[in-house]
Amino acid sequence: MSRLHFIAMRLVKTALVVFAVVLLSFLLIRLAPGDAATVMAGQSGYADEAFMKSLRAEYGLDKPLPAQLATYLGTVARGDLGTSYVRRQPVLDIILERLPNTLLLDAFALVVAIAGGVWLGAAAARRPGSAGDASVTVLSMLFYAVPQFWLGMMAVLVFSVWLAWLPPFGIETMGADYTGLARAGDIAKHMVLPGMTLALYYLASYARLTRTAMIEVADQDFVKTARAKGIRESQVARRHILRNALIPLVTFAGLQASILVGGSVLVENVFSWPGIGTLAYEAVTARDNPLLLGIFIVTAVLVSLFNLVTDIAYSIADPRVEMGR
Amino acid sequence: MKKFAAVFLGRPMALVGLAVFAAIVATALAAPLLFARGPFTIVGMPLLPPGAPGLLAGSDVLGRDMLVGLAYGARISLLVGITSTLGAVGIGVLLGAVAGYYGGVTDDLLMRVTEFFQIIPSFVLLMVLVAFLQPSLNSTVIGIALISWPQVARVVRGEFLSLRGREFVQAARTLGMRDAAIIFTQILPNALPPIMVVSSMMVGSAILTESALSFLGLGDPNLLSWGSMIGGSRSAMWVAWWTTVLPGLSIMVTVLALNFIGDGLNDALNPRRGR
Amino acid sequence: MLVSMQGLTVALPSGADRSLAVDKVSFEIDANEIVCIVGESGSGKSVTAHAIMGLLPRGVTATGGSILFDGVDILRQPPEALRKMRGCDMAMIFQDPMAALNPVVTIGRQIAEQICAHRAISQGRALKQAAELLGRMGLPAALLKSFPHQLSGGQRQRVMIAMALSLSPRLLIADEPTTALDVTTQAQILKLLKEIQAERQMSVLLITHDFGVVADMADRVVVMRHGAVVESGTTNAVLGAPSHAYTQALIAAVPKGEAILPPLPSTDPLISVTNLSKRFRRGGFFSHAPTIAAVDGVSLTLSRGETLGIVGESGSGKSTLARCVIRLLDPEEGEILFDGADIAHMRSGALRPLRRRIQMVFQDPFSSLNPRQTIGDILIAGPRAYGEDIKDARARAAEILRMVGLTSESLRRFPHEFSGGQRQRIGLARALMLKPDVLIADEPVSALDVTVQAQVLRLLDDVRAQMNLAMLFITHDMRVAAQVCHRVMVMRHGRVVETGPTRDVFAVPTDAYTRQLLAAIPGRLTATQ
Amino acid sequence: MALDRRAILGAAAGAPFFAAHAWAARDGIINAMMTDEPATLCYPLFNTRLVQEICGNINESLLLFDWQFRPQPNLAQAFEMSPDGLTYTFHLRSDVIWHDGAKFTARDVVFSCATMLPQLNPRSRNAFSHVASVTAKDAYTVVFRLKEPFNAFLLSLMASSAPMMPAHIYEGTDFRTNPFNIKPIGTGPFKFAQWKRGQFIHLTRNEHYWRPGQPGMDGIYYRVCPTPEQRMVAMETGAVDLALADDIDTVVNSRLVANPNLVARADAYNGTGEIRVMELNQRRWPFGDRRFRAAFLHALDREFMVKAINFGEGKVAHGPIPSTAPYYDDKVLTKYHHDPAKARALLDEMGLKPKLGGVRHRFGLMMVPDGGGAWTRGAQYVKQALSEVGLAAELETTDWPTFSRRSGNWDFDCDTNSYGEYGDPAIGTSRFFLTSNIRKGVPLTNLQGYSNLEVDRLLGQAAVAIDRAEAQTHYSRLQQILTHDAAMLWMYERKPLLFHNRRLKNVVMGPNGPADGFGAVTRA
Repeated sequence: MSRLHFIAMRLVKTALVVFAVVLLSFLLIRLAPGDAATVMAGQSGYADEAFMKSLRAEYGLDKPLPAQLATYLGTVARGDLGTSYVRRQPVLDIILERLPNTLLLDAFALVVAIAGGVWLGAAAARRPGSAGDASVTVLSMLFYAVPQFWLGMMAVLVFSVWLAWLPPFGIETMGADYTGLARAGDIAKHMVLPGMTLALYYLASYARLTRTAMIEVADQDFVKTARAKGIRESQVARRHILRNALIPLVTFAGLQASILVGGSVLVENVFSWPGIGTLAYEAVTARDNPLLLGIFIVTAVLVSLFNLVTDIAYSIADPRVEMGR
Repeated sequence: MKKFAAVFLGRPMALVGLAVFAAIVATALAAPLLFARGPFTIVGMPLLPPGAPGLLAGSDVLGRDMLVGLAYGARISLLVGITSTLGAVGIGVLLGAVAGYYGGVTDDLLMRVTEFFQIIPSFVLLMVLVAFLQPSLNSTVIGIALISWPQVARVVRGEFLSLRGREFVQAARTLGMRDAAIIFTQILPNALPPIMVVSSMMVGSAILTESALSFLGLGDPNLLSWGSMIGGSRSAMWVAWWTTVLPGLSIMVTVLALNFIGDGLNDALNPRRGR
Repeated sequence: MLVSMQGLTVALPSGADRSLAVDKVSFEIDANEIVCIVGESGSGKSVTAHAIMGLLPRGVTATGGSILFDGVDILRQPPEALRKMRGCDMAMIFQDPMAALNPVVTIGRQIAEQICAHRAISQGRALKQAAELLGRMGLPAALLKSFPHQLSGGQRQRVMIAMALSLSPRLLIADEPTTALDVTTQAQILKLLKEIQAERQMSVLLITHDFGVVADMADRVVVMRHGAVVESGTTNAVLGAPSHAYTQALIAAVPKGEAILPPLPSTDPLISVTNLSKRFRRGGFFSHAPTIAAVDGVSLTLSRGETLGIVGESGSGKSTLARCVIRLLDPEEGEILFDGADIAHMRSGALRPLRRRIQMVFQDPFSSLNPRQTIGDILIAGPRAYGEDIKDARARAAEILRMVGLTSESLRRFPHEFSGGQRQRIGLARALMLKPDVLIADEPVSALDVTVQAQVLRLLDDVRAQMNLAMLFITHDMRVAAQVCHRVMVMRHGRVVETGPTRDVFAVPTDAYTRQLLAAIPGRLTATQ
Repeated sequence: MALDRRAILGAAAGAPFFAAHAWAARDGIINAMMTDEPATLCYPLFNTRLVQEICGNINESLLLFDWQFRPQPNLAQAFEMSPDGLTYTFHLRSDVIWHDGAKFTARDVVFSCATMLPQLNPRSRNAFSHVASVTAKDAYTVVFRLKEPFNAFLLSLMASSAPMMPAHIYEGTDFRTNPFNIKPIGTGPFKFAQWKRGQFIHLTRNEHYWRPGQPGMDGIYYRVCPTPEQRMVAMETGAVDLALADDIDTVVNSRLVANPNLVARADAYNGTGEIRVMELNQRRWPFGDRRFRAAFLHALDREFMVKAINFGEGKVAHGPIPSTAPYYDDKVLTKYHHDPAKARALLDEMGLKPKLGGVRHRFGLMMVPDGGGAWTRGAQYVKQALSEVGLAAELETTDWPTFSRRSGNWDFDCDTNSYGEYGDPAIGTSRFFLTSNIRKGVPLTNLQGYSNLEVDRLLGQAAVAIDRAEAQTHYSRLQQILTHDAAMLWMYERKPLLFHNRRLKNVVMGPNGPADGFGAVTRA
């Protein structure tokens, strides 16, 4: 099956998943108690029936459910995710405005997690049962057991409150209006705490996975063959053991994407990082259905595309997969 | 079975985990005996530091005894962790078994559904579920169970797929055993080890998820759990560190203990390494 | 003397079933000769070979003795010096070609890697040398770019040999190189090894459990048991006149490959199968990959008291045919008449009463018994499924256990407490619990050691005679078939190529493929001389 | 003490109340914060506290009010009231121009008070429902003719209820979607400059502002700062000069009060006169029974709530009218002090004996969603205090839409809430006790279903009483009945702290605080 055919198949699958996401969240949120009209009524402090009725009409909330779904699907197809009830702005604009911040944070976390995790895992696997190996295992189990949001709060407590080394909140120093390199430096400084908090959780899982994968591969026959061929031990470790251990890592990276988005809701909330994580939380508490639905769709599409990338990477890493299903 | 005990007890970390977990469950159950007053009783001024008179762990933002709060908080966290895992394992085993054993359409269908749950950010879905069902203990448990059963289903399906081909299963069919008997007496007992490992890890992650929900204010308002204690202390943290540090440590220790047990189970029950 | 091993002792990690893997083993390997180490599984033959290469697994250490290679003691060599010798002065090939090559790297680069590790030459020239080596092995140079999973078992073993010979080592160690291969492929690989040894005047240490291979290949032979050398000497001396009792027993247990049982007078068949076909579809639910016919229009008859052997290489469809007869699989076309009723397409309800009269013994002793059940529960599973009284079933179980040579005390024990041979006996007992008319044995002995194999085969034959069973015996080993079957049927690619009384087929094979199979039986030439 | 309104105003008119100080440094920016972004900046349409504080600098009202709630000149430099209290004539300043250069005339006042305000803002609609007609006698004179006397009429012209909107911008357009809603035009000291979504709203100084010497500053930034901790850090690090009500969680008040370069003002919101209350759905048994409500109050230690739960912010409320607002009469109030024994006695008297588990009655307590802040802590304290007298309150977390929907449709047992008195009971308090204001489906009305004919009569008479003394007698009788009847569970008067940078002067100039704008602010 040629690679293009494989990608086409995967894109169809992504579309199916996104459609399922839209359908599920649409049904779920439409059936939820309370709707947009009550949102705005509640917020403006003063409201009466006339005001509420006009709002419902304006946002088409009085039409029957299937009609609402049909109109909604039509608009989504055109890329219009509706307007946010609370912010009175197109949902897509709000999300796209905040998405880069989340992508920046998640990318940083993923890179640190994969690099750190593989390096730690490989080091632990080289001397199984040694002190180094045991400490990596316990350390990774530790980070696996720590609630992410609490880890974030501890980071704020230590590095911002007590040591005051790093800014605890936001993406930039407020009102400083730096530009160019200064601004990049400022953002980087702000990204350290949330980024590391998000990364440590996944670093732990990558370290564990790399360690177990490498120990398992080290027992395989072809590693014995390599040694029988008189290959230097370091080359055996890199070219034979690590090369094969990477395969499960690639699929694991794919699975991590959706968990990463979930994780960033918590970390962004603790650090007031203006990403779609905080947006999702605000949308849920303010019952802003279109915004929440929009975030679902955008994250689902992103994660699906990321999975497509990892699938292709997997097929490159493991020639045994003839780009089959 | 005795070989399993030998290997499991042989692993120091698993033993420590079991001891710590048992201690936590014991304190949670014995809380009414240990402490005269309930977790909500106001005992003094808020935000008194640990070691203040009569307050080993200090007082929280409402002037309640933190130590009593931590003991009663354990109840909710453990209750949610265990019940939601049981729910998830129940659904997961059922669907995984059917898909793994019969294969074909049911298998493909289940794989599509589990893949869907992998794609969608599960925590965001959980937030909506809990908000939709109005935050309460039930909605938390149902929500967590709904987003974690696919993980179990995938493991069970994998086990059933491999065990279905084993010769003792084919022998059972030639001996005339009905499908149900084969599933429950032949395959399921052999699929139990990985299920137990996944379940023990899942109790830990369920506790973490519950604490995250309570932290975001989506937990049950009438109950005191470690997560809600941390959630309530987001501002207080700046003037009273113990209101955040102590509940967080309790969660970490409990989940760590569970992970150690899971690791021990994995080694003891995993034929390859255990033998 | 190229290799001289003196009093080698290798300790096993604590917790293994015995303390020493190899106990004071001594033997020599001269230049330009093939030495064979033969012994059953667990005899320490493989550990000895690995010790020479310095490839002992983690936790297994050489604690005594010495291995002189060209005067240099391998055990005392620093790791770096030993590494330089491996692959250059001495090389090794392994048993399972499927797992011995790195799945994610092309064949060419894996061979070139070894050359570049020892010689300072460019990757390009190394690849050219690799192409020549493959040519010598009868493999096209195009294979350089393909991956291991795209090659057959035989091709991969040839690649391993090419790789081992890339720096013309003086010693080649082959650890059961052909055990995992088909009979015909095995014959070709052994022939290739013999030619190369003669051509390069090199020394070969061949590890095997099959005396036929020893007979065909070895100049000298060493017999090992429980980590110690029992006997050694030239092949003719050891095979012709074995001095040690263990060797004698071993040689006697090897099936000679001559038909023993006379054909039975033909009676009306209990089972008659007419042009049965079974197709499998590769790929998943959506893919429209072509279906392959595992069994294509096969017919056979089987009467009471008779053993019909179905022989063929892996992929010939013999096992699928057996599973169709016992309705573990549902055939697409064909008729299976059993006691007058066609059970080919019968619904499971009607099939149940007939199904209990056909039972099966499986191949892998470690997978055919449920590890979590006691032997008692395993045996009464059949009667319980048909609602018979449990107490009677338990009594009968004890009785049948004695019949297959086990004590009734084992009813309470678990499968992991029994050896491979004992487990096959339990499997047979389980099949006999339902008092079947037909017994299907699917490769019942191929996973067992030679001595145990002989006992189980004799048991099967006694049971067949005693209970007047009709038996369908599936095997890939012609020698085993000759020992047990009245008639044999040779299958290839899902079709029957020849069928007839065992004696006639072995003496005057009419089909070319049968002749090729018979010729490939190791040790057959010497046996009939 | 019959004060002649005209006399008061006359004296004030001469010497402008806000004396023009010499402002040394004209440069400098005020940095304030926004908890989250308002949907729109159209003052009357989206009347949250945040919009009041931002638009307080942009849109001005006819009158301002001093600490004793006496009217002061603003866009109207003078006004007369007819002896029968039915006609008010306002004389507008002639030198006022809109930010876009158009002249401010009577036409704008008539358009605002007759059309735009009543249509968009429910509180304005309530006030202007007493107005028969609004006519412009000439370009700078406006006459209001009332249907019957309404002594709270002047107070209802406060900025938060009656900001003057530009007729030339809004007349004939759909107020809700008018493009100027997100770039408002006003006459105030600051004008709208830029709104960068998710970041800040920037107001710059109005060069042509009519009040001499104002504004003292060059501009104001309202920066988005979503979480309480982030706002606290912003204040402490000096990145922000101003923290308004509800910006800071009371937990950390002690930290900011102790901060040397910050000033804490507790009187900046006397104008709104907010009271935190708990409402009982009196249609459902036993909430209709006065003794239950009294027992409820007796069970709570409201001093502890203020001191411990609110960390000292606020004062126990004993009646419907805040102690700082006019017409408050302490001596007539029936006060309910913390007395659990009396609470149990009252419940026994009602027949609510403790059943299994010591529980006398079980009911739901719907909480205002505030993400675990002061509201939630208050409710948790109440639940605990009530449990000690055998009342089991089940806390219910909600989000804003659910809270509005359920409270509007009376689908609750008990809820936490708060209302602003806005200087006059007729504006802020009456709506919660008038039988006529029991309207299903509408939040912030007489949700409890409290109906007392004498109270209705008193509220009606007080509103139309011309003479303050006459209104006082009615309101005193009102407070006596309502407190005796425990008509509502008044918790405490909120005195939210306003923190600002010590170097900023004249931040709080009156009871309305920030809602009157920061025209007078200067940086020392």
